[in-house]
Parts: sequence; structure tokens; C-alpha cells
Amino acid sequence: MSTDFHLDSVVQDDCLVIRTFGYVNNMGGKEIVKCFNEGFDHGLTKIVINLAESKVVNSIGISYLLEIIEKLMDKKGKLVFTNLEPAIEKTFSIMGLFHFAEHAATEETAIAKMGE
Amino acid sequence: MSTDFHLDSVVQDDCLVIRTFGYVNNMGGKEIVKCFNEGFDHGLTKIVINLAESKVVNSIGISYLLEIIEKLMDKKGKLVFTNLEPAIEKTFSIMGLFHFAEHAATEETAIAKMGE
Amino acid sequence: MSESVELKISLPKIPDIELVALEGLQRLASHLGISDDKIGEAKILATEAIINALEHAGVDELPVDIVFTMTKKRLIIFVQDYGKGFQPDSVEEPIIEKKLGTNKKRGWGLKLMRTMSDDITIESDEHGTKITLIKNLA
Amino acid sequence: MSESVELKISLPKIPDIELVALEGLQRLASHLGISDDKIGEAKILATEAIINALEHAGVDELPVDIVFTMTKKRLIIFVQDYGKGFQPDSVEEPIIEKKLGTNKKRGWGLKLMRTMSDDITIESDEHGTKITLIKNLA
Ligand SMILES: Nc1ncnc2c1ncn2[C@@H]1O[C@H](COP(=O)(O)OP(=O)(O)O)[C@@H](O)[C@H]1O
Ligand SMILES: Nc1ncnc2c1ncn2[C@@H]1O[C@H](COP(=O)(O)OP(=O)(O)O)[C@@H](O)[C@H]1O
Repeated sequence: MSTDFHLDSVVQDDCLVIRTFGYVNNMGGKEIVKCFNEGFDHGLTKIVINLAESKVVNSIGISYLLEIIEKLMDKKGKLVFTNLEPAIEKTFSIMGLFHFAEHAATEETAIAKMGE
Repeated sequence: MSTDFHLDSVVQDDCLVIRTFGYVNNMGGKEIVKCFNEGFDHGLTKIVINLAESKVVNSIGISYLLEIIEKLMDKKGKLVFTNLEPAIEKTFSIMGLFHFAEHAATEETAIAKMGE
Repeated sequence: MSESVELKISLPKIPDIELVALEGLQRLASHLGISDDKIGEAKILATEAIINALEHAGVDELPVDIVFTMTKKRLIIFVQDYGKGFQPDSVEEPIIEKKLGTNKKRGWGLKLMRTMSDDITIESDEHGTKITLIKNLA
Repeated sequence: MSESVELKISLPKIPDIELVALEGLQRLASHLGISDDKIGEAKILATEAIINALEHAGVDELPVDIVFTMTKKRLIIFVQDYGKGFQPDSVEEPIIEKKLGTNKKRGWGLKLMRTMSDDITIESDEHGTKITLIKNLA
């Protein structure tokens, strides 16, 4: 029953892959940005965020992700979300996130997209 | 947030190991007994039930497990529960289950106990 | 002065709905910094009180009402149904040795609630049953 | 005649308490045989309405009251707070291009509720806010 947020991350083919677990609320959004910033400060500008294990999000948590988009625009980086629940995909779509980020079914297809 | 019950099982060193996931309610108790019966009908009388992934139980679900104890008594079999949350261990203790079954920290120690 | 939080839930009679109450207990406990270990027995108490009300009240249309009142030190679990009631004193004490070999393996809820709680009050009549359980958390 | 189930919850203002309501939605949906896909958007709606009430009402002692009424065809989400109220019409429409580069990245809840629901009613005055969301499930 636990939905407390945590995440892990790996660097693969020059991409920072962030995998989230649990509720992306205020705190969850901040943690994602913190993890991104650590990678970004090391020069990583290809970012994959895998939300497979986050079945619940709220708009406060997601609004933090706009900070990632801003920073990546400056460096011509790329952000791809993967494993989105249909309702979460719709949420991102309504917020206009896909004007600035992409989505893919899996991490593999996301990483493949990075070259495009 | 899903706590819907399911289980899997393996046979190891002549023991039937049943691993449960989610809420051991009425339905969960019945499924454990069904899985036990299949093994028992094939002659398995050393049984390990691993409740690591069941954080919630109710007394209806647990009362089904008395059927397992009955059948094992007739065949001089042995039942060992593992990975019990403290509150679940206390529940079993109050019900008197440990007059007829044992408990162990892990599957490995449970299987080791079978020889005793 | 210690903070007190209150959660009220009015449950319809559907399978596993008690899990909503348990999620509530978990959130109250997290907020007050109470460990999973300490809240574990409280979850068993709440589960048993609620499933009895859901199953035995005998009126499907009426809800089961729950109030949790929690401080760092103490939880009060209040469960009310609007069913047919019962006489707690005439419920037989379950003993495992007597249950084995019979078809009546159930009947553990009240014993668990009595043994695990720090205090229990049952008020029951033909208008329904109210059960109040106290669990010390400190 | 289709079965209707009702779940009422009165939430204290503590972090993540909206998850109790989401567990409730899940249980109602499972009971009525509604798929996870269909209930997903309903969860977003409920989350946004509840976190607004928890955060913006501005009265910490008073609860947020929720009623879910679900049939196989339709869910009604009712969320009430007893706070200071607001004027929904004067809330600016958020546009992502305008948010980027500013410090005001929030403000998406009402837009999400308006776009994802099949109907929305907001009644708000100085005694509090009531929001009613309808989501078709069939
Ligand atoms: N809320 C209730 N309303 C009516 N009867 C109840 C209620 N709670 C308990 N009972 C009665 O007390 C008996 C014992 O309950 P319990 O010890 O919880 O075991 P079980 O529910 O498995 O029978 C029940 O079988 C029922 O007859
Ligand atoms: N229940 C409420 N009580 C008072 N004000 C509210 C309520 N719900 C929304 N508001 C007001 O409407 C604004 C917009 O809400 P919303 O679109 O959900 O975005 P956010 O909550 O991120 O600001 C809030 O900032 C707040 O001023």
C-alpha cells in the first residue's frame, strides 16, 4: 500500500535515465529535478524519465518538470518520458508538455530517439 | 496501491514453498489452501508459506489455514511460516497457530528446519 | 500539547473496502511519525472491527462509519454499523484445538480485538453496533 | 437498474492524505468491474480537486469532505472545503510557453479538471468551496 516516492537513476549511452517509484507529488517533483540537476551539472543533456512505477501524479509535482525543460532548451538537450499510464499521458498532453518533450513506450525506444 | 491477492509457488528440497502477495482475505486464504492441496495431493507434506509481500491479513483468511494444519497432522507433515510482519506474527500467536506450525525468518532457515 | 488528527470514513458494503481505512491509518501514522511496526497491530484491530460490521450487520444499504483519532501517543478506532446487533458476551471463546476437525474454523475477530487492544468497548442493540478500540502508540 | 455505490470521507489536512480517496476510487471501480484505464482520469480529477481544497482553503482545523458516487456508467466526485473561497472565473488560463522562464510554474489544476471531466460545477463563497465533477465511465 506504500506509495511513498523514491527514484533511481543510471547513465546509459550518454543518457541520464531517471526511474520514479510512487506518487509524483510536490516532493516527488522536487526530487526528480534534483536528480536531473546532478546529471545536468555533469554535462548530461539527454534525459529519459521512466514513470512505469508511478501510477499517481499531481499537477504540482509535474509543474516542477518545467524547470528541466527550461534548462534543456538552453543547451539544446532532449527529454523523453516513457512508460506513461494513459491518464498521465493525457495530463502531460493537456499541460502542453509534449510541445517541449517527447514520449516513448520504453527506455530502449527513448534512447534510440535521442539520435534523431 | 494495488493489494489484490496472488501467489506463486516452487518445490525446493522436497518442500512446497508458497509465496503470497497482497491482502490475505477470504479469497486469499482460499487460494493458499488450493495451492497447498495441489502439492499435498502429489505427496508434499513439508510446507513453507512466505508472507513477505503480504502486509495485511484478516482473521477470515487466516482461519482457512487451519485446513492445512489438519491435513498435515494426519500425514505427520510440517508447516513453517516465514517473513512475518510483527503484527501478523502476533495475530498467529493469539490464534494459537504456533501450537501446530513453526515460524522462521527466511525460506532458507525454514527449509533447514524441516529436517529437525 | 500534542497534535490530534481525525479521519472519518463512511464505507459502502463492498469487498476489500476496509483497505481504504488502512490506507488512512498509514497516512495518519506517517504524518505523526509513527513507525510501521507500531501501526501494524492497529491495522489488524481496524480490519477486524470493520469486516465484522460489513459482514454481520445484515443491512446491505446502510454504510459502516469509521472515525480514527490519532495522536503520537494513542489511536482511537471507532466503528459503527446500523445492523441487527449481537450479544458480545454470548460469543464463544475460540480455541484452536477445538476448531481443528470441525467446519467452524472462523470466530477469531473478537478475540484478536480483545487481546491486541489496550481497551475495547462494544455497545450493541437492535439498532446496530458501536465498537471503540484504544491502542497505545507510545 | 444499475448499482450505485457511495463512499464518503472527511480528510484532515495532512500530506498525501488524498491517497486515501484514491484507494477508495480503486475499490469502488474494482467492485463495479471498471478497468484501471477508465478510472485513471477519475483519479487525476479527484487528486486535483482534493489538493486544492487541502492547500488553498486556508483553514487548517477544518476537514475536506469528499463524496464519490459511482455506477458502472458514471462517477460523481464532490469535494467540499470550509475555507476562504475564490473566484474561478478570475483564475488565469495557464499556457506552458508563458510559464517557462518564470517562477510561476504552477496553476494547472483547474485546467486539468475542466478538460478531463465531462462536467464541472464550482460553487465558492466566503464560507468555502464545493466542486462537483462528473466523469463518464461507460
Ligand atoms: N458488528 C456486528 N454485528 C452483528 N454481529 C456481530 C458483529 N460483530 C460480531 N458479531 C457476531 O459475533 C460473532 C463473532 O465475531 P468474530 O469473533 O469477529 O468472528 P467471525 O466474524 O469470524 O464470526 C460473529 O459471528 C457475529 O455473530
Ligand atoms: N478550494 C479552493 N479554495 C480557495 N482557492 C482555490 C481553491 N481551488 C483553487 N483555488 C484558487 O485557484 C487557483 C488556481 O488553482 P489551480 O488551477 O488548481 O492551480 P494551483 O493550485 O497550482 O495554483 C489557486 O492558486 C487558488 O488561488
